[in-house]
Amino acid sequence: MSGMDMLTPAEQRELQNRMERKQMKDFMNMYSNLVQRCFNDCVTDFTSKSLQGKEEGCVMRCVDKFLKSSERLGERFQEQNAQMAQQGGMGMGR
Amino acid sequence: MSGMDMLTPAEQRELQNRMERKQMKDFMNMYSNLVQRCFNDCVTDFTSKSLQGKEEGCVMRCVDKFLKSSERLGERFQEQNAQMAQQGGMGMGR
Amino acid sequence: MSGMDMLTPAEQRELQNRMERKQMKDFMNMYSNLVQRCFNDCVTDFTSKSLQGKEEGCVMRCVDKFLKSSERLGERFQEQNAQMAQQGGMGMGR
Amino acid sequence: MSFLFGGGARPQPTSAEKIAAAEAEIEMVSNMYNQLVDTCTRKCIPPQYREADLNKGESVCLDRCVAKFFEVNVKVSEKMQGEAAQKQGAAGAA
Amino acid sequence: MSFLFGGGARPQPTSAEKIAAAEAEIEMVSNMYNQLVDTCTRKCIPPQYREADLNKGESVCLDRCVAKFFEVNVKVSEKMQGEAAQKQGAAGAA
Amino acid sequence: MSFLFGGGARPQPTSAEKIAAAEAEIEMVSNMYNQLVDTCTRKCIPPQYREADLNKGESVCLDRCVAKFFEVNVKVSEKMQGEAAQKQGAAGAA
Repeated sequence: MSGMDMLTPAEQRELQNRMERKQMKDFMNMYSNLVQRCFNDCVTDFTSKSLQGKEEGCVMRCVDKFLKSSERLGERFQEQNAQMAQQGGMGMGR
Repeated sequence: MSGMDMLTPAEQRELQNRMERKQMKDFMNMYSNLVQRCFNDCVTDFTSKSLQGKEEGCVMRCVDKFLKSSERLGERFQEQNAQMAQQGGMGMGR
Repeated sequence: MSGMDMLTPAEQRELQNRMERKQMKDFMNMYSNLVQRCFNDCVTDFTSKSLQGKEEGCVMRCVDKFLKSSERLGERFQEQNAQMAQQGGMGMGR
Repeated sequence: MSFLFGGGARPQPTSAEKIAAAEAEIEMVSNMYNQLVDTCTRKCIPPQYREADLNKGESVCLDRCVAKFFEVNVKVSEKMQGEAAQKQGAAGAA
Repeated sequence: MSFLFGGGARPQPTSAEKIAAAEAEIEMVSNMYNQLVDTCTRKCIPPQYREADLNKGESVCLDRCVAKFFEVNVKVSEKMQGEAAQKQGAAGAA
Repeated sequence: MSFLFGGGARPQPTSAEKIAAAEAEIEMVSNMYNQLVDTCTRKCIPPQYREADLNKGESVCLDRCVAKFFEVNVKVSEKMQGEAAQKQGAAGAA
């Protein structure tokens, strides 16, 4: 069904190496998006230079909620993806 | 006028290969920006899990309009670019 | 303290080459973000095709302010980074 | 993600081409997931973060958002493939 | 895009350097086009999508937006080159 | 940026791995700086640009924004490392 079926073991190893680098990069992107979003939504007071208790609480809940949300979205994404592959034939080539 | 004039045929081939990969990537980026924008602007109701007729119509018009808009912008962009090159001498180096 | 201490001179040269390409790319990204932001904030009238005096003034001040702001943020960033490194031991690995 | 653009089977691809194709496929799934996370959290998670857990309403909204996001992707990709086919047909007939 | 930053002619670049330079030039034009599309569609196309075609007002707005976007690019690049030249002059005199 | 994720010392990395690790570290600092610029200018610089210089209020806001941005990064990274450690502990015990 996918282009990956046709790879030799050596090709699969090379692909896996690249994917590991990609995962590292994806994790860093996820992390920095998370920080940026929670900072943006929770830190709005610049009359002092240290984080207020209220802001810190908001950031912590924001991180928790975002991670849970990503996890749930990941599960649904995989379900939908699998369902699509099974139905097949939505795209052009089949 | 451009750095490309000085390339040998072999260098041009290598550049062309890279450009083909870039085009593929650009197309994918364009596609996913298009989906994201039209989804964002048209899908606002999450009381049901399937797309409403009104939403689908909006998405289709959004895609049409965005493609026509990109095409027009591409034409104007090339005209301006050509005009700039002709006038020359706006930048530092010439 | 950092992974860079362990590089041989040849490895450092290779890293430096990559960093120079990265700097070029970073500069271009900075430039285009700057243009996009100042255009967005200052150019709002599309009843004529040439830049109004008021818009041009706004763009010039926007560029100035953004460059000064980035410079100041860069200084503070380096101070904080140095302070973090000194305190050490915030992360997991130490 | 082959349901999106189909897989134009080319005869005898080289090893580098096969790896690049598999990489592009993974890249595309991963881009789509990242956009889904970005879009659906903005649609379903209000930026106040009063609680660390997803509540019932947020969870249901996320699930529906995924379903609708896939549906929009399918519609848009069908539309674009239809238009590409039409253009190719017209070009072939000319 | 050589009108933006001029072309500092270096003597005898290697093949890899020439390709990289040509690639960077193309990359820059393509980035600028992508930003133009992003910016001008947001400025000129209201997010309701009542019709699939561009109407007269939208078309004219897009054309003017391109003209102004180029003008802003020229102004900003002139300003930054002026400042870079000034700094270099000051450094040379010191 | 080693304060963020710690440095898991692996024995005898190859030359390519060492360069990649150093590159990733630099990439991460640079990403964080870019996000800081983006976030803090939006928080502290109003989009009217009445003057080219940073005024007192803007300057102070930028300084505080950097301090808070680092604090949030430390808190978030501690939280994520804590959770990762907990998961690993649970996995080890199972």
